[in-house]
Amino acid sequence: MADRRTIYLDNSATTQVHPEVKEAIQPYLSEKYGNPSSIYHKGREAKEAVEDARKKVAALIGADPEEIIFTCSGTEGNNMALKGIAFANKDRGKHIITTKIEHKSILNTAKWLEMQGFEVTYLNVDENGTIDIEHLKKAIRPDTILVSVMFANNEIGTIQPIEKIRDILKDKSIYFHTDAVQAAGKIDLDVKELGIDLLTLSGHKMHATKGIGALYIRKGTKIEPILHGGGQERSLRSGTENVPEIVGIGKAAEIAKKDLEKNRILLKNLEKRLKEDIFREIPELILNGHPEKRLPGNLNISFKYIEGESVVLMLDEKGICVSTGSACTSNSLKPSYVLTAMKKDPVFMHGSIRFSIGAFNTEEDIDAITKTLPEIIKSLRAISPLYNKD
Amino acid sequence: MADRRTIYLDNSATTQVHPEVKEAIQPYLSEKYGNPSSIYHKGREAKEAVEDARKKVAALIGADPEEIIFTCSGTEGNNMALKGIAFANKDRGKHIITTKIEHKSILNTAKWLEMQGFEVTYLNVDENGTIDIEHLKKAIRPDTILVSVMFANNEIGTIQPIEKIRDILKDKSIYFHTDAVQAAGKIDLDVKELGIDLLTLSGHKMHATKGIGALYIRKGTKIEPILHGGGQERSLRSGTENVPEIVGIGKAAEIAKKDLEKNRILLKNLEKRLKEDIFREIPELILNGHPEKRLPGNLNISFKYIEGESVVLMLDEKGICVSTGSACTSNSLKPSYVLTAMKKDPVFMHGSIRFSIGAFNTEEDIDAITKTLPEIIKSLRAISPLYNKD
Amino acid sequence: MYSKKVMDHFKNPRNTGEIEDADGIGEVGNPICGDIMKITIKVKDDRIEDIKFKTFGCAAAIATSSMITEIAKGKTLEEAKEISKKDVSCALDGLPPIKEHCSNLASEGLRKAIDDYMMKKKD
Amino acid sequence: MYSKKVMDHFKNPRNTGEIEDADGIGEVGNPICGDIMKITIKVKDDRIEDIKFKTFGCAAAIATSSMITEIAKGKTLEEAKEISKKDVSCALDGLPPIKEHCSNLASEGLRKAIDDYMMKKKD
Ligand SMILES: Cc1ncc(COP(=O)(O)O)c(C=O)c1O
Ligand SMILES: Cc1ncc(COP(=O)(O)O)c(C=O)c1O
Repeated sequence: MADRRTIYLDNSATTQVHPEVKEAIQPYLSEKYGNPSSIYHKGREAKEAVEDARKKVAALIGADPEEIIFTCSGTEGNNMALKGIAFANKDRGKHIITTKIEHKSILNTAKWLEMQGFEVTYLNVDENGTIDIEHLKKAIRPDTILVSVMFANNEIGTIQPIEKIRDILKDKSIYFHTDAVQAAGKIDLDVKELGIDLLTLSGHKMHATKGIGALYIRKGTKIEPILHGGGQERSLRSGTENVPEIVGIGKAAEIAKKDLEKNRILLKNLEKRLKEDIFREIPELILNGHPEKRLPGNLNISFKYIEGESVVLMLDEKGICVSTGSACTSNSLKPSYVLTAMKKDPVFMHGSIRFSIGAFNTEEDIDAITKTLPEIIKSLRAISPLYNKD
Repeated sequence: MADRRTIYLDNSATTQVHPEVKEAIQPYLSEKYGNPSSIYHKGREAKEAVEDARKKVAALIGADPEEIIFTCSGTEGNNMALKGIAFANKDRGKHIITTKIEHKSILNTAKWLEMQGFEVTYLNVDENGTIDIEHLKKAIRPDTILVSVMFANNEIGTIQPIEKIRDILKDKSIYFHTDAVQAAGKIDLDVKELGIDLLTLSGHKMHATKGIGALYIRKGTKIEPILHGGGQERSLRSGTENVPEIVGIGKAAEIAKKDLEKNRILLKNLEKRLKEDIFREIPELILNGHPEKRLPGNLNISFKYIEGESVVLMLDEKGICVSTGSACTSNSLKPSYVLTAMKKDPVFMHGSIRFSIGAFNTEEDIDAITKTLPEIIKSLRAISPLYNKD
Repeated sequence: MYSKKVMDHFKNPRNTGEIEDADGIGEVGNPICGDIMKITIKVKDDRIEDIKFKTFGCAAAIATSSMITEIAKGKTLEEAKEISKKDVSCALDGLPPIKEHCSNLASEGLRKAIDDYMMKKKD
Repeated sequence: MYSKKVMDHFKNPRNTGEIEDADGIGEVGNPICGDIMKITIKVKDDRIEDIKFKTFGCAAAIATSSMITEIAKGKTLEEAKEISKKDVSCALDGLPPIKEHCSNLASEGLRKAIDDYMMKKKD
């Protein structure tokens, strides 16, 4: 396994750490070990590094540095956005709106809040995975305190109509949160322009490390912490700061901003190549997700009559990494709840594969897939009882 | 500042990353970037690394690997222990017992739980910072679900009578949690022997990185997650695993276990040297904390008639890092709540300095303090209006 | 996650396909669950002379299908009917807990094929 | 955290000590808060001819004490009474928000010393 070249096309699951990020982290793994809360030079040095990173993350999304707090993951950011707003605003209302295709860190948090006495509406999506805007309009109630709609979906890449949501929520005292874990660094986005009150980021989806994230909280937002303690991050998020990884996400944000347009073109081109290759070489496919309004680099395809895990493992034998839907659900037997919400034919839901291209992919990677995949699909279809029936 | 040699004696605030830990982390910042939830080789490789680290952390405290979950900090571990037990067992009772001298991540979580309808008893401590065992006995009620007492205090180093607590709780269906953030890796401890149900660890206090921690949860413990999502860590703690730092804390635990006795002796010796030097060179001191039952390497001394922050900053000018109490409270004006609970004279509480020695300190470090400190104390006393009054 | 044996049977499944003039056919599973299996058998002197499978499903489903055909081949119908899901998963050096149900499918499929043969014989 | 000016006045405090035969004495603060300041002044022709301080407190408390003695020295009593906490913190290029209260102490201490002088003069 060691010397086999890996072709990694699962960048929506996690990404390679950018070499410059790795580099930036190093001093904080050795001589710059101070605790940012300490007042002596070693502490101040760490504090400055954290504040510098905060500026860079803020710049990526058009926020002010004081509006960024660092978390340990996208999951924590999503938990905090929902629970923090819910608990702090429960006097005003106990109704929350989200969608059926959010990441589990939203859905399971919403379910937990339901058990604590909150009410949650889960918005429907159409066959492309776009939320039903009319459903949103109807769902809003006087006691609605929060709308949480993901920026782009992790499985199918569909980008949601954030501007439309902004327009609907305008003049309403309802907070608007978006899980931008997949979108950030790939799509040019500005929280002020888009009327976003809270936005979740995750480092390891944008070439920083696993274990770091950020939550944008617009100034004046009424929110409670979910981690109580020493009062770090302006008392919003306690715990000694993960200085090395904070420095890392700062660097990653800086690079993402600088390379955004370059990477968008690269990803779009590779995606187009991969899509054209696959559709040319392999019959009986379904493209899942929105045909245009999709994350650059994301391609989710159902291979009819076969099951996704088999494809993933066969590709793995050739050193190619892709996934069925999201990494988190890869141990689950149920068909993707995202595709289910899109009312896809259950027979074909099981055969969906997500290719997610990243900034480190090349045309050779795409070609390797084009060379390998048709044979695999053929062999699996050959032993499929469903295929014969056609 | 760059080429000035730093003498770091604030190891209770944070520690240097062990070079072997840094080394162990490196591959996970480059080629080993897989998501442990992914089923292909890159994912399995990451998963194995996480499980290997889990074994090492478990071994440090005598737990089984399945009883360890990884967190992002000691703060998260403490939040989860308290909230997770409280919410999962509220049908049985809503009373929790802790102490007045816990870390803020316990105290502020306990306060939050009080707002959610739980009742909390805060145990008194004596003048050495040892909890009042009689108070504990009296505080236990039929609806008590959890007792949380820190293993060793971060400010004064006093080690609590864990065995006595175990004996009191024996045969009672009350969970016993201990915050061992300061003790782990410094004191030989075995959760099974000590009857501990939950135990909090933090990486950066034991020569791993900031941003990683662990919570031991005894098999069969009824606990709720506080981070909901994709179901990582056996659904107890969601969020993509911080693989590099998990590998790091695993390495650190392994080293800590191997070097425990060696380091204990080193720390005790340096502590003795520092204490003797300071008491010989400087008059009018008070040793805070228990004279014997204290964390090796911790020395908390009140310098009468002067204020701690001045001492810290004066020492900083000479490249020496120490602190007043805990790092978290260094921005607060109030005197230490730990010393307050110990009923120390308020005039002398403000002049307390914590020296905390770590495995990387040497006799030269101690000598540098002995050389520097008396002059500083003298100059500050010279301008103190309190000193003259004597 | 999967044992070497599982991976071997998944990558090189034995006895795949369909017997044209099968004596017994067993179909189990449904597309919503994501596992469908079809077993066809040829019987001679109350023994399974030939056996083939087709499976739509995950690696575990394919491997258990493959394994059960290997175990069953040459066995008497009585013996074959006794092959349990435990036998299959043991022969594969175990399955991940979440995939245990797959071995169910295989033994069920085989039993259905045998029942089908018995039914047809009666007619 | 602290400005260079604060650090300078903290490390090299001006006018420390106590004037033996002071014309006015101002003591403010209390040990529980952790800040105590004593200012002694010598007055000539309604001007502060000499001024000294002693302070128990943090770096900000020491620096503000030092700074106010510098500002006040040579000023008329009327002028000196007008020195505000703002004046002191500005002269130090600002203080961290959490330490703002320290500049309060210094101006209060000076005013008390002046009042003390006035009182004594009346007697
Ligand atoms: C859309 C989305 N939200 C949230 C998360 C969770 O982020 P993390 O892995 O940092 O916990 C993920 C990734 O798994 C994601 O794709
Ligand atoms: C006793 C104790 N508990 C908990 C913590 C919090 O740990 P962390 O800094 O990892 O959040 C600390 C350190 O600040 C501590 O000393």
